[in-house]
Amino acid sequence: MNEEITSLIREDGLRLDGRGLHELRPISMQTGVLDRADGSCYLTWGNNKIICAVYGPRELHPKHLAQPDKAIVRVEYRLATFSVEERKSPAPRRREYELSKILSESINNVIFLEKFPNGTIDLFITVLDADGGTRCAALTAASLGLADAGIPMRGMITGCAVGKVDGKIVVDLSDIEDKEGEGDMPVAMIFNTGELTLLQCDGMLTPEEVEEGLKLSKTAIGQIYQMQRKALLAKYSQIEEQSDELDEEEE
Amino acid sequence: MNEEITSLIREDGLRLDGRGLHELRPISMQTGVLDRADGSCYLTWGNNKIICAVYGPRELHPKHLAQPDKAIVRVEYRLATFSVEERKSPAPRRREYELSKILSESINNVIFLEKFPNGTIDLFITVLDADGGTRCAALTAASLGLADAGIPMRGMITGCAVGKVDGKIVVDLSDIEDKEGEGDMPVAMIFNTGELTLLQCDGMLTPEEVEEGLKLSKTAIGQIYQMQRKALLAKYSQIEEQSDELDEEEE
Amino acid sequence: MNEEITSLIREDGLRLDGRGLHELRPISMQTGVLDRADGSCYLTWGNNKIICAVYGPRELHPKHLAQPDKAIVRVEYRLATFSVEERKSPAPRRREYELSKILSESINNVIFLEKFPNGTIDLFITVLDADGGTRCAALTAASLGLADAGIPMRGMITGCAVGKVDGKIVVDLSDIEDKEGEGDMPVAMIFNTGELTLLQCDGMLTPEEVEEGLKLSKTAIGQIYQMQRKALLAKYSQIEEQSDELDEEEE
Amino acid sequence: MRSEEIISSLERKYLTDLLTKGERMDNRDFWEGRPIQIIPNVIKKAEGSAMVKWGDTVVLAGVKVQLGSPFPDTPNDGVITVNLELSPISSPSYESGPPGPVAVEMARIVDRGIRESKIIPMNDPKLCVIPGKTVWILFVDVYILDDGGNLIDASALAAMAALANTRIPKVSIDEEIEEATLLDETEPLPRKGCVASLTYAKINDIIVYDPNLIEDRGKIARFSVAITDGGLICSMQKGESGVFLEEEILNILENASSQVKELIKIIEETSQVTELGQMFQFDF
Amino acid sequence: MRSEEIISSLERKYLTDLLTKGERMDNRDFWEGRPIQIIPNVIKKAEGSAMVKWGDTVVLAGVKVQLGSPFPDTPNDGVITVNLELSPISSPSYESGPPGPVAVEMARIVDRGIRESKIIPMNDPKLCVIPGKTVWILFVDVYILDDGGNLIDASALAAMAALANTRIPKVSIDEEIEEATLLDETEPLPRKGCVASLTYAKINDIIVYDPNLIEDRGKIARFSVAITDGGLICSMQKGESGVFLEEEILNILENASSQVKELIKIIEETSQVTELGQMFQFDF
Amino acid sequence: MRSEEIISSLERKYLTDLLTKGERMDNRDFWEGRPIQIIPNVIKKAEGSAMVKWGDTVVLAGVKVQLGSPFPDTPNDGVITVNLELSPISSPSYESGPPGPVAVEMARIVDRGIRESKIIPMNDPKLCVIPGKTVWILFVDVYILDDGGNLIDASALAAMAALANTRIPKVSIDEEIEEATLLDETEPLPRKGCVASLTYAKINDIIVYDPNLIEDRGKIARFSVAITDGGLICSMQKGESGVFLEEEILNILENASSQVKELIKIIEETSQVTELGQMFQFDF
Repeated sequence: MNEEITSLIREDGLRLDGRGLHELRPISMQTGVLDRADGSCYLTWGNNKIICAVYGPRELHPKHLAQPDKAIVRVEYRLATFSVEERKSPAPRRREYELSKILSESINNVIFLEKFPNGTIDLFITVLDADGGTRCAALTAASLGLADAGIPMRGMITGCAVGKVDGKIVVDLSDIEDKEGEGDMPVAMIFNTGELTLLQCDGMLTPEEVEEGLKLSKTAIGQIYQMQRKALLAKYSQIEEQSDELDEEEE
Repeated sequence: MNEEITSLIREDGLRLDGRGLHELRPISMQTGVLDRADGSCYLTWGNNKIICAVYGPRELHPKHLAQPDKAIVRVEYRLATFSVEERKSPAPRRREYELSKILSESINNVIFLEKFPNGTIDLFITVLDADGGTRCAALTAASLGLADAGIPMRGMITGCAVGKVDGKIVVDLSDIEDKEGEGDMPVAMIFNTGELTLLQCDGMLTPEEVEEGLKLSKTAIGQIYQMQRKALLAKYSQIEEQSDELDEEEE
Repeated sequence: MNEEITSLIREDGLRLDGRGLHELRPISMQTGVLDRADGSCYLTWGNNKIICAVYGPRELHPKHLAQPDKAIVRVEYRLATFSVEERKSPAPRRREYELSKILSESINNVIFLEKFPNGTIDLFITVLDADGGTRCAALTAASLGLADAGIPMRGMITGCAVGKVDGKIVVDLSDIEDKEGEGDMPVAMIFNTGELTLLQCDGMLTPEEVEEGLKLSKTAIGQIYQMQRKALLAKYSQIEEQSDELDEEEE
Repeated sequence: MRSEEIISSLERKYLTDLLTKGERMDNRDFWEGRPIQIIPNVIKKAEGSAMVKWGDTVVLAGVKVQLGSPFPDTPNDGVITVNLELSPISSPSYESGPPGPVAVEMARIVDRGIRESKIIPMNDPKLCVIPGKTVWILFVDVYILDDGGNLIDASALAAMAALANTRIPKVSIDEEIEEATLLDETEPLPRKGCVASLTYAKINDIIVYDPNLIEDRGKIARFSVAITDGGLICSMQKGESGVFLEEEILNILENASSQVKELIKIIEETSQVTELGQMFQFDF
Repeated sequence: MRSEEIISSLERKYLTDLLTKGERMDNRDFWEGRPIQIIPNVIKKAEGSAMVKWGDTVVLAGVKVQLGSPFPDTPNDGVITVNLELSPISSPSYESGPPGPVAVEMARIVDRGIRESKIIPMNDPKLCVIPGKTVWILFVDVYILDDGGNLIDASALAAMAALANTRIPKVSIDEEIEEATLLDETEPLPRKGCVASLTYAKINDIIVYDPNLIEDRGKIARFSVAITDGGLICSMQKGESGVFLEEEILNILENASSQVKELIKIIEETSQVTELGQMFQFDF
Repeated sequence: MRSEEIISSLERKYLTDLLTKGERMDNRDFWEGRPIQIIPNVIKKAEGSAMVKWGDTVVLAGVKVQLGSPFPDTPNDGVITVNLELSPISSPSYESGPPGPVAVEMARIVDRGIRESKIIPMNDPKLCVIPGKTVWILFVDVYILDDGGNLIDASALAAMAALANTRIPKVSIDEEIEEATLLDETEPLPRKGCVASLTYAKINDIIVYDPNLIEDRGKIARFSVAITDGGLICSMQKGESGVFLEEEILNILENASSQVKELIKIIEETSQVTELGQMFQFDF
């Protein structure tokens, strides 16, 4: 269980999982998966499995936290106990508190909060199976959940990590690349405007490598953004089909 | 301290403590034992020792929990740290939370709650010394505490566990029979109506054994119910005596 | 790290740190050290280092705790994690809860609380480096912090521990004397009136030794009280200087 | 279905009027359950897992195994512990935070069903790595993802199905220094048979099996029973403040003893499916 | 006596008027205590226990013993820890939950009385099972069951009386693998003498011993002192926001030094009673 | 400066009007930091410590070391853990209690800067006392004492400076029973180089280095970067709901890479000062 990793890039120049340096893992996105939530998204990304539920806009309790001019956004990012190598205790850990905070700040930026005075929009994101890059995947899922709930947004947030592995800047780090590589740099942006809503880094990168990473992440984010659009279109066409069916039934 | 139990029923057909299969342990009940509480009961049952205090009906804080049409009932079942073999931490454990909930639901059923809108009736039950069957003993004590506090009830709850020991269905399991036997089935009912207010089971019983257990528990509960009635009469006659004394003093 | 202590009083009759039996350790006091607090004091006493911040009188939240006829006083006494030999967990321990309570009761006594109905006065005292006698040092610092915040008081509280070491009653126990000696007796009073606002004892003292300790503590407290007065005068003269400077600037 | 947890009086009237006519809102018979789907092995990082869709209810259970110390009174037995979270994902009524009494009761009902049935033989030598010192600890964690009613049975089923595909690492022991090293190879968790939970709701004086969300809210009492593949009752739990008569309980037990067979069959069939790849993408 | 914790102004006036006339509500002298009953060995599952009725106050203390690790700086000493719970059973004013500052202060006063008096010699070889590794841990848990005033003295008495009848299991040691096995046989906990607490309340400028509930509520200051059977003061604690003058403290100490003898006598007499059976049924 | 955490609209207008004119409230250039003082070794009971005054901000960091178990996946490495407390001493806005999200984020930023830079080589043999069993645990605890803005950089500096003067006890090992005994002698904590954090605030569309309290309140976004003495970026963190453009980030990184040299110099100079006595009395 503790095998020695000698190299993360193979002799043929590809990564351990056979991907090219700038290649994404397979990603799937599905909205409206939950019955009770106002909006939801189930997203798989490599072996990551993430579920996001959106509740709201709804009344905020306790009321003294409410803001008279806008809604607040509350985000809870959690790891399921069995989503990681060593079982995690059910109580949230510091990492989960930190990520909840920065995901919340990121999401805050795109919602037209002033449309819902005194309200709250609550996002609950749980990583059911973790495989590196969960925070970027979480933001990507959250945007879809918000759209599914019909929350008006000025743009879509899309995330993708880049990082440094065996001296090379690569896109979309896997779990092992994240842990054994030289650096991890999660990025999220509104693709259409290029505005960075999340940017972190752990590791050891030169300023030039950071610059290269930012450029690569933008390209990757563009690809993922197209998948988000498709997932939403799929939903709307499904709704249309359903309403067609309803029409037929009514006839 | 870890002696091997070979058999829970002796060669003479009696149980390890000399009881017959359907025989109860000695039980004593005393109400009005606490000065500060509105009602109270101290009950011993075998080596079980249980104290129950009732406060209320009283105003409920915080007020937003209050119900405009009836009182709520809150029950806290606790084990004293020294009441069990291995010292229990003072913080309540999951077992105590579960039992508090099901005792509360059981008690809820018999109180005329609609007589006390916005109010609360609080029962605090602590097992001071545990010896098997504490939840049934707790409910039996709780009924007496409620009666002592003058809370109007549509009936008296009485409890008694039955179980399976060495292949036989027996009444009122002792600690060792509970732990080493094949099954434990706590039962509580309003004896006069036969309504089951509590019913649980752990172990391995056939449906027929459950049926036999239900019948045996009813008989046992009948006996215990008579003791509850006597304990209450004892209290009232004591009050009468006291008021007689007062009269004499006044003369 | 676990050296054997054979005697706490040297052959020349002085203590291990060279002090006479009734001699205080060096003490320094400085008020107004914090920018954000309404009043503050930094006090060193031997190797003790204590910081006290005073906030208030200010509005009390939640409001239902407020008292319509007077302010309440809240005191939080804490040990920094690194202030003691073995690292202390960041969560407060029972000792810290107890001392917060008795320091609060002591301080309560001298403030004209009725001047601030519905309000609160909050003292946060943290021991940054601990060396015996922290509670007396804390009270001494707290009085200065309150004065610095301009809170009206009917007197100044001053504290000093006495104790029994090698059979002798000594003043101002050091850490090692506290731990290895035969008794520790923290005392705090309003020097001018002789009213005891704090008095505790651990150890083994005869009633006569307690009496002797009380007398010695009063003398020591008198000396410390003079230092408190000087520290306050220093502050006021500094303020005067500053306002002189301001006058000059304005000219 | 998005509404408050407390049933409205209109909803209640509709519910009970129908029941009085012998009908249920979703057209089931009183003793009829909803459709069930199980996707086993859904979590790669878990040693065992199962996603269960039971009517509108979605529950995910995962099993993690870990070496640890045995309890002092059973020094050679493995340890199992069940946790359950009413995730705020699953309903507008649930909040984050440590499990409250409702979640604790559910976790303990699921736990008792597994424990008392002895379907995982905790004294199996495979679960005892170094006698008296190191045993396998099994953590069964259940997350409610969508609350469509009857969470107890769905949770028990998910936990059971997750255990049925759990694999534990093989271990090599250095006898001298009493240290265990995990190997890459795994083997199935020892298991003897199967157990399932069946829950009945009492609404006014009518009893139905497998309450949906509205029935769950409208019920006055609940009765759950866990039954093994051998037909033995290993756990019962009456809940809520309503009461049952002895006769009602006996009827329930009779019905449950017959219905349990279908549930056991579903679990055992699922436990044959071990490939993760085939259900990588699934539909809720 | 069922009323709120805050004394009403009428009650206070009545209380202080009486005291000014030299009288107490329950007709005691200022320095006079209330009647005390101790029932030792009341809890079968505990290794030591005592129920104390002190005036209207009822307190139960139990001692559990457990093998555990010593503190690093006293590797051959046993460990003692005192907890105290202001059970919601005992008063309408107390709530469930972890001990607040009032309960913590009381627990620590009781703890210090026992610890500083050294009546349980923690360095006794009987408390050290395997030097540096395994010692006896003594848990003294005090439950307040009925709050009739002066909880500190009643709690200290209950804790002391429980320790006086505590028995610890004999142990057999396997020297080679450094493991201890508990035997069925027990022996008394080592003990050297006795300690008792005496609490005085200051109401306006009058000081009384052993405050009852109303006096407890009406007091402006409290002073507790723990004294050993040898007459040594091993703990003092001033409480509440009122003040004492030096002279008042000296008077209290003089009185306490004489009154403590009676308390010590009660404890020592009780510690002779070891049969559980005889007080199986008791009257509060 | 005593006011609420939320900036008033008047304050904000003043702040932004000035910035639009190219000026800051305290007359600094946009890329200019405030004066910094470090008092090392200020806590006698700690193995390392530093008080930092950074503008009006005061932060105290202390390091305690303790023998403990390594993590299973790094059995020969020491362990470091950073905690940070927004003490209620430092601001009317902070309350007592366990760290909230703001303090947790700060602690983790400081932690990552130290950890990722590898300036404390956790795999140094000096930190591994008994391989696989006993290693040094380093607790770095940071207390904010006065909040004058830019707490992240001040905290990172205090933590770094405290580690730079930390000494660990020498240890003698009894190989046979695998037990470590601490000696009185100490040696410096192994350290390779230095790291510092630089934080930038974005107010409207203007970016300034080292925000003071008012700028901290008025900012829409924050960007912190930790850089080693070798010029490598080891940690970045964007905070708050405002956004940055790629170009802005690149400008910040260029500026930070040049400014960090000054900070590194201050730390390394301070780490030469080891005498406690000389700064016994200090001025905040």
